[in-house]
Amino acid sequence: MQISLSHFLAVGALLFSFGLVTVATRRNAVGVLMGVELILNGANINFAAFNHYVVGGISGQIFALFVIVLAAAEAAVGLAIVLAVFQTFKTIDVRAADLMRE
Amino acid sequence: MEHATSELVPVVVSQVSYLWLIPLFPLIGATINAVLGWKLQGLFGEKPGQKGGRGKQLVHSIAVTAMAASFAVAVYAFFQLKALPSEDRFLQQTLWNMLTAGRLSVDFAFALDQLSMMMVLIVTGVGTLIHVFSIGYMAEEPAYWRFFSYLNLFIFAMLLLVMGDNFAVMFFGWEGVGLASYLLIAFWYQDKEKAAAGMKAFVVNRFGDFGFIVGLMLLFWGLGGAWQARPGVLRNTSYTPSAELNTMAAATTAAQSAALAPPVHGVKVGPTMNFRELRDQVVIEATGVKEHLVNSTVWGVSLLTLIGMLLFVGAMGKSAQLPLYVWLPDAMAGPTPVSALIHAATMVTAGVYMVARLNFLFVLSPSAMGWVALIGAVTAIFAASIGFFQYDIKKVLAYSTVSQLGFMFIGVGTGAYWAGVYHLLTHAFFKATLFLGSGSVILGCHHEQDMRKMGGLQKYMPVTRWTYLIATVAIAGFPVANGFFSKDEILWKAFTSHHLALFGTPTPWLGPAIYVIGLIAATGTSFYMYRSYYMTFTGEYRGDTGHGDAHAAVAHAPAAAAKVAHAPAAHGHADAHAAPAHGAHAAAPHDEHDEPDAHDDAHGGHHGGVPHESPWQITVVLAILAAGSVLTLFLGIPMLWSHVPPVLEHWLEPVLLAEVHWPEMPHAMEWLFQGLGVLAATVGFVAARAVYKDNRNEQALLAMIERWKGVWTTVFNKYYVDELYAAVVIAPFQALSRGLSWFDGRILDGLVNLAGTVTRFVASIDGAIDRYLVDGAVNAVASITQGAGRSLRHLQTGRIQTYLYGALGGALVVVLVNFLLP
Amino acid sequence: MDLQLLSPLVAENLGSAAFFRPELALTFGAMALFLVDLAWKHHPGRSGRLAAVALLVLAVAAGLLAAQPVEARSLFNGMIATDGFATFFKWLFLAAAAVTVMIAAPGKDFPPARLGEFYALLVATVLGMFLMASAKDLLMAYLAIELVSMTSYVMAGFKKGDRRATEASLKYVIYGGVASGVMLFGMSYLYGLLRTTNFAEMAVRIQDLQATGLPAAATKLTLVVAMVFVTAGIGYKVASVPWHMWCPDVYEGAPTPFTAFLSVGPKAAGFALALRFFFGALAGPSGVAGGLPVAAGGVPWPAIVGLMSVATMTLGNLTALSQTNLKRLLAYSSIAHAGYALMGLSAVSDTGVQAIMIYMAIYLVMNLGAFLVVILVAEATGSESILDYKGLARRHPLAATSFAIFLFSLTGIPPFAGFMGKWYLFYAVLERVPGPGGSWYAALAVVGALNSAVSLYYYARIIRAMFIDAPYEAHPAPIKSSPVYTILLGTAATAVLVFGVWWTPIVDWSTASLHMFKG
Amino acid sequence: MFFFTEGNVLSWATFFPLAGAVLIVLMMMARAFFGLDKKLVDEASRWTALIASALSFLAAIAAWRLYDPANPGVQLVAKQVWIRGFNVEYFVGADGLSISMILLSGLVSFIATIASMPWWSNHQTSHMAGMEDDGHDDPHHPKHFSVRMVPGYMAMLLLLQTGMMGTFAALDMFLFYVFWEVMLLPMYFLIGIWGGPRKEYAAIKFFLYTLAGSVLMLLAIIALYYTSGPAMMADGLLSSGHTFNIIELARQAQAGTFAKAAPIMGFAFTKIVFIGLFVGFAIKIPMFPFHTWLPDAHVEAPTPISVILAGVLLKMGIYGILRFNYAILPDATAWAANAMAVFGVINIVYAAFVCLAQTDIKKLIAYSSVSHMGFSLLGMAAMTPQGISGAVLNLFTHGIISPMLFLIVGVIYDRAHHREIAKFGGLATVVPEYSAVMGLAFFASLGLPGLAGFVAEFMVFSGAFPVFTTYTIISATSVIITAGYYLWAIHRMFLGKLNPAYKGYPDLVWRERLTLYPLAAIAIVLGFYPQAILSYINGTLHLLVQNIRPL
Repeated sequence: MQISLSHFLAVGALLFSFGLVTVATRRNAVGVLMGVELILNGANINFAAFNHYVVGGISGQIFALFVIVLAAAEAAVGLAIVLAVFQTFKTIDVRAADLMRE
Repeated sequence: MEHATSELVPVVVSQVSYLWLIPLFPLIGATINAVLGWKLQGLFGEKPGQKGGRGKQLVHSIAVTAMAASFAVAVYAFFQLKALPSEDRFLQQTLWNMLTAGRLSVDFAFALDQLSMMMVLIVTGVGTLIHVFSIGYMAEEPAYWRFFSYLNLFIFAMLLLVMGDNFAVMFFGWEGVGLASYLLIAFWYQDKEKAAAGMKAFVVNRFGDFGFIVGLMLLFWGLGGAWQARPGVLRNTSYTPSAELNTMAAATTAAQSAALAPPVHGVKVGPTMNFRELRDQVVIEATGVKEHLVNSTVWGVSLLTLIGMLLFVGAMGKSAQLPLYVWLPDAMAGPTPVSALIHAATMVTAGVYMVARLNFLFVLSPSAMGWVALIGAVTAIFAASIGFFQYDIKKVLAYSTVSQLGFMFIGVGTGAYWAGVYHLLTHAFFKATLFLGSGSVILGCHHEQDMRKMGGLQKYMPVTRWTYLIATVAIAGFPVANGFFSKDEILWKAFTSHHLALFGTPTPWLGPAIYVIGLIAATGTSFYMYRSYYMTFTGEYRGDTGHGDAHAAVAHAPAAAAKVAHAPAAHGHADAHAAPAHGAHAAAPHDEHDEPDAHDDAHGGHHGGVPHESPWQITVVLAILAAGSVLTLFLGIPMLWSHVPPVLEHWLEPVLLAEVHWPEMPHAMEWLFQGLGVLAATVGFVAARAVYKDNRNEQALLAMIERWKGVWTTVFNKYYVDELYAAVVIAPFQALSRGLSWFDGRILDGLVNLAGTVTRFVASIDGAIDRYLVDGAVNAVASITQGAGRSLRHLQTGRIQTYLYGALGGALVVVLVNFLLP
Repeated sequence: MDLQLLSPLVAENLGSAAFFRPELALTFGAMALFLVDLAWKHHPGRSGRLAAVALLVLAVAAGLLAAQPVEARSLFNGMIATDGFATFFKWLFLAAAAVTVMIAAPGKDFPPARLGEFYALLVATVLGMFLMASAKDLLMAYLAIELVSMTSYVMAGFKKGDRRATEASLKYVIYGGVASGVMLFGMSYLYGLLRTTNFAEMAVRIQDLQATGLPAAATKLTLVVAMVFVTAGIGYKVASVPWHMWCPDVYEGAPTPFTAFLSVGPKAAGFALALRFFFGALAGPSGVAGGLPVAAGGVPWPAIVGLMSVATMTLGNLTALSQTNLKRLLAYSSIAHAGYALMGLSAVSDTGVQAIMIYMAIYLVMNLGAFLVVILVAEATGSESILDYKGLARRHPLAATSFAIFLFSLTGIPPFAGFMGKWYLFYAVLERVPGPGGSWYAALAVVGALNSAVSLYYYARIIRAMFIDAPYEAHPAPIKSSPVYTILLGTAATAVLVFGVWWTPIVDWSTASLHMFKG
Repeated sequence: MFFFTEGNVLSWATFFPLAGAVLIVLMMMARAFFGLDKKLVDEASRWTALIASALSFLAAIAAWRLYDPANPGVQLVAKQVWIRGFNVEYFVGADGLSISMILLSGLVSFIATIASMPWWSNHQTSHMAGMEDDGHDDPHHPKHFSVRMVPGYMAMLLLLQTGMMGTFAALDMFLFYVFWEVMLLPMYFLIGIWGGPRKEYAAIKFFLYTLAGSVLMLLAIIALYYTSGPAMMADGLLSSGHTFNIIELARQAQAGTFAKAAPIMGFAFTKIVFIGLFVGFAIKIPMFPFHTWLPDAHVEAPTPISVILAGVLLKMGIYGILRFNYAILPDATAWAANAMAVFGVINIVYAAFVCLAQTDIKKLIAYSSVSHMGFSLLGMAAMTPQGISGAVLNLFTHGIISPMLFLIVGVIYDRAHHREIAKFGGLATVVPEYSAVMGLAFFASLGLPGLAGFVAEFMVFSGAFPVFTTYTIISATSVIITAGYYLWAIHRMFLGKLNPAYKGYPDLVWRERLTLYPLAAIAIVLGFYPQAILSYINGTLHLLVQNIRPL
């Protein structure tokens, strides 16, 4: 079976969807952040695949590289915040953070 | 049905510069007394209620001087007018341009022709006399200054009415007299009933004014613009402003406005408010205006008929014709001089004056004339019948006035303009005499108005008695005083007129029918006037003791009347006319400066004594007016007697130029009808004498009343017209106003508030959606997603995830919308 | 070093640095702030000194910005552009940052110990916003957004141990992460479909696509989804419906000076980027599709933006009606204002661009002013509830008066500057009425107008509380405020009044800055 | 006249009050910084307000005298470029329409300022009104508005005056709108802070209602702007593309610029714009069914503010319609004329009936204003010379009479602290002078000839009759109803036996005389000589309606 663009795109889309579902359903803040990572990586796969099959050159790859770097940074910030949440709420259940309502 | 001559020419105008003085003097008097009167009255340290003090002298001197000055100028004007050739008697003075907008240009201007001259003389002459009368009559009144100020104000307004050169100035006076009348009727405003009578007078008159205004507008429109080009159909629904309304008619100054109206045969043609201009363009046939007016129709009705009838609605209000007469009897709440001056001699004749002034218009519409005459006739007999059974002497006179006004309208309605106007003049004299006589009686009887408690006054008040009798003879129509001549002329003309119409088609029987009605009314007039004379002046005085029987006679009369009978005489004030008001009245202090103690002291001497003759100011005036009631007969000696036209007819002829076509009648027939007139008066007189003279047939009367109880009650209660008005007009008005007010406050404003509430409600829903609905949806979604791996026990998600659902859902919606949009 | 010897790409980069000086200044400034923060660790006048340094950094950046040549050019191989448009926004960012620096120093929200850190992050955020305003490539746009976002996450949670602040930052980071992830995903599709990440080239490719006729519905779907995903990333920055939900919570939880900054800075940056993206990449040939206004590649995005605008302002205003917390109320109000500004985007015209620029400038002044009063009152009473504003007119007349001025200005009533901002927006929309899709624009304008009226209701509630209602306590103590606040407040209020009747400077400035580098 | 010239007089009239307001604000600041005595600042701000208002009135009189009635065009022009980038000019001037309103505005403002003072009173009335400034604020016996937060009140009052004067003087659409909105704010505060028990509700209702109208108006103004062509600006350069110049817009309208504009939502451009403007103005008139803010605003507002509201602010609706709709959208005006007339009739008759059922005298008068403004609608819809001149004259006369009415209500409210008609009775006995003035005002309002109200009514009727016969006849019934409700109110309040609760009530004091008698004198003079005003307004209005061609 020839692996084509479509397969990569499907994987990317799946990752994206899993990421969304994770973000939306996990109660654990760390899990939620991992969902975000999934989303980003879904996009990364798309970039790489498009670069390879459609565009040529390295622009997509470079884009993906930047995203990876930023994802790391974001994870760091995110985890720091989760830490703060834990210190404050003594839990990392995102449900706990519902102090402010309409 | 034609004008007297077809070669009429425009009126020649003599400009004079003093006409404004005539109304000015009363205005000055009114202003001085209004502003300073109170101070003047107390100037010599006098108490307000004190009788005839020097302060009061000052007040009435100002008022009477103003009147006398005005009268003097009027007399001067009369002589100047008389010196002119009879066709050119027209004095005019323009003071300033009041308003100009397009073709509507109104000057504040006065004019005197023969008709208005006559009116001015009556108003100032009779007015002066009544001012003098008031000095005696109102002597005890604390608010003396206010009375004279109002009285002068009335004269000012009345003079505007009769001297106005155009409809606008006339209408100023028209409403001004209404105001003065309101103020004077409600003069003793602390009595709510009297105040209400004033209000009633004003509001009922406003009904008339409504008709008057609409009629005026119709006339203005009918003359309007390029009328040749326009069919006589009003546009009223679709908007099509036409060129002549918009462009040509855009004038800013009086000169520009005048330039818009092209002179045709030397006459200004076009819409005008000016009587003279109106008269010129209508009567001079070459202008074509008359033709246009006659041929115009509005809503399928002849334009002129509509104009005539609407203007007559105005006259109905002011001159108390059916169905708008209801205010006049109530107006007797005012002091008696007011009743005499305003509600008998002058103001109420304004409608007659107006119709006479517009004779050239009315004559063009037989239907309008027919209605005027018919309503006049019906009013005459209707009011006369009510007058039969009234016990309040002023009420009798009030209904008599309504009835006599009806006669005047028969005159001006049938086209006998001069006769109508003549009756106006004669009525001014005899009715003023009667009213002032009744005032004198009331004063003499210590403010008693119920005739059942009078009687035998001929002993105590000889001057009053004789003048009253003379006036009664005059009004009854015996050919020794003026009333006969005017009334007879009216009835004769009514009988011989065949030109009247009701619904556009000639109705020859109408004239004779009116004649019959008028004759019966005349009989009735004679009856109730003699009745009042006999009840008042003959027999024994019943003021203190003799009223028990009479009271028994009317045991079934309204309770209020009975109450009056039980509570005789102990009232603080002058005219306590309205029976139900009596009780309240007794306790009410009458003016803001009133000090009850001083007041009672001042009256102490009067109460409970025998009747007495009135002071000289009153008797002299009565004598003069009574003399006038006789002497003015010479103005109207019929041609039949003297073979020359009556003086007044001759004098008025250039003004009342609209002559109808009277058929030639044999002299014998005229004599016969004069005889019938005298017979009618005699019948009334004999009947009244038989029943009421010396109160001698009381038992027979009572029996008769008992027998015709239903009819009697109906008539005694004035046919329940007031109650009818309350039910048919006032109640629906009030209900409607309450309903609309409710609608405004609850529905309309409610809608506004509802909009606000809904907005806030949506806002809260909006919050609730975020709080519950999205949460709920999320919970549902979560339960499905989580159901796969996790237990259903942990349904709740965190808030942040709610937001994400919202965001993603929103994005989905946006995507979908992309495709939904074409 | 001779530039000729290097590869052209490197040479271009090095040459570009000459036009990148303000950004460089901010970069080094941020680092310097970290350093001085450490150096003055225990200095008693720490706050003032740090603020001075931060202001100095901003001033240097401003000076360099002013010194920058005016002509537009593309830098770093088409990654960013310097042009009048970007410069205009950069000035706004610097102003917003400067005000934030000044109001943060005396406040209680930032303990002196952590102030340096805050300033450093703030300067870094400004850098990110600079890049957002200049980005002309998807990559740069993404990087810039992330830079702004990540520093913002930290600053939102700056109050350690404060439950609300922590909650705010958690929500912010999750929401922001997802939003940027979604945007990135959309970008990847755009990249695949159009084979470029450069805005200008994307526009050309879309036109090519259109010229050849869009091959399949799938292409259009891809384009639409990609466009919407990118819009989500931008929409989250400007807080437009349906990506607004983080906004009230974060505004409420974050330290108020930062909230003030957040409500104007990143929002303006978001609009700058939105304009770059939609105008640079998506503004296809003018046309009308089925009665709808202009669309690129078959995507009726002006209409979509218009609908977003309607939804945003309506929801913002309606929800604001029921708020009692002033910060939250202002958050919803700022959502509504994003809605108004979106009208300008929807108009797809130079007038619309200019209207947004002007609006952002004015909105910056009045909204910062409004937050200033909130800070002032919160400092004194410790509360942000509307109840504590009762009788403010007697307790601090200047604050009450200037708050009234800001609120009226936010409503858009002359003679306050907000009116003229709205005027330009409405004008931009109504200008399109005679053209294709005019009815849509007319309806949009009417909705916008009615929303203005509705917004008055909740603004007036505050005014009523301040002027008409009696204070809670029988003898309310007058509120004392730091002179910094007083001066800033007076300046902002004066500016709102002056710009309300004399806005030629702003208009001229925006007209001169209207040029957007598209090459 | 004095130092006023044709070029500056309108600007002076507009900005004198603003200068006064700024001065008062400076005083307030000075008080805050230097701790000046409260009473001193209060008195100083009162004097400032009085003088500023008087100067503005003087300037308005000067403008009136400088205006040449023979020339129906725009005079007393001052023109400066304001915002070049948007072609906005500071362009003020007066034609016949505005000069009358400027005069009225100056007069009524000045009267209202006098009425805002606690001076020229006597001890008894001051005490009854709660005007004595003893430093205490007893919630059970609230102080008179004239001694509460005085500088703020005076500053707001002056600001309002600037707004009004500017609205009438502005000939630049944008400037007009700015002044129009400037009036809103002080009005909101004046009702909201110094008003009666339900002041918050009334103030916000007024504000929201009028703002809703004015945003629609704003849209219409913008639409007119972008459709317009270029015009020469004051600096001698051609405007870039469009113009706000009202005169120029009217000229372009004659050239067909707007008639040719592309339709909006399938409707003709001119019609849509007409409706937008009209609704904005109709709310101000106030026209049925947009009138419900008025009774509330009037009832809660302090007396001088009611005076201004009724005397000047209500006139702006009609003024705006004439200035914009008539001059710039003649075709749509012709199209809408019938509807305007219908609404006019509804206003007249409906409000008159509602008056009949009122129990609060101030509410009665407020509704009577609604009724009277209907005459203007009817008259101007007819577009005949009499109709339109009558409509504008009605603005002026109502601007004289309704302030009197509200002042009169204020007098009794200051003494009795309620306005329930039924609770009074027989007042004529105890306050004769007051009763006399009241009678004059009531009769003037019900259209008694010889007083100002009649002439306008009469002209409107005669002008509208040929065009809208049925409507005119229906509206003429109002002469009956009007008389009914006024006389009935007099009857219940003033006649009959004195209610003992009011024994010893003081009659008018000099402050009240100062405000009432000038108005009464004008009402009488205008009743007999309306041409004094008509000669100014006729020419302009007739030019205006000439432009309106039937569809």
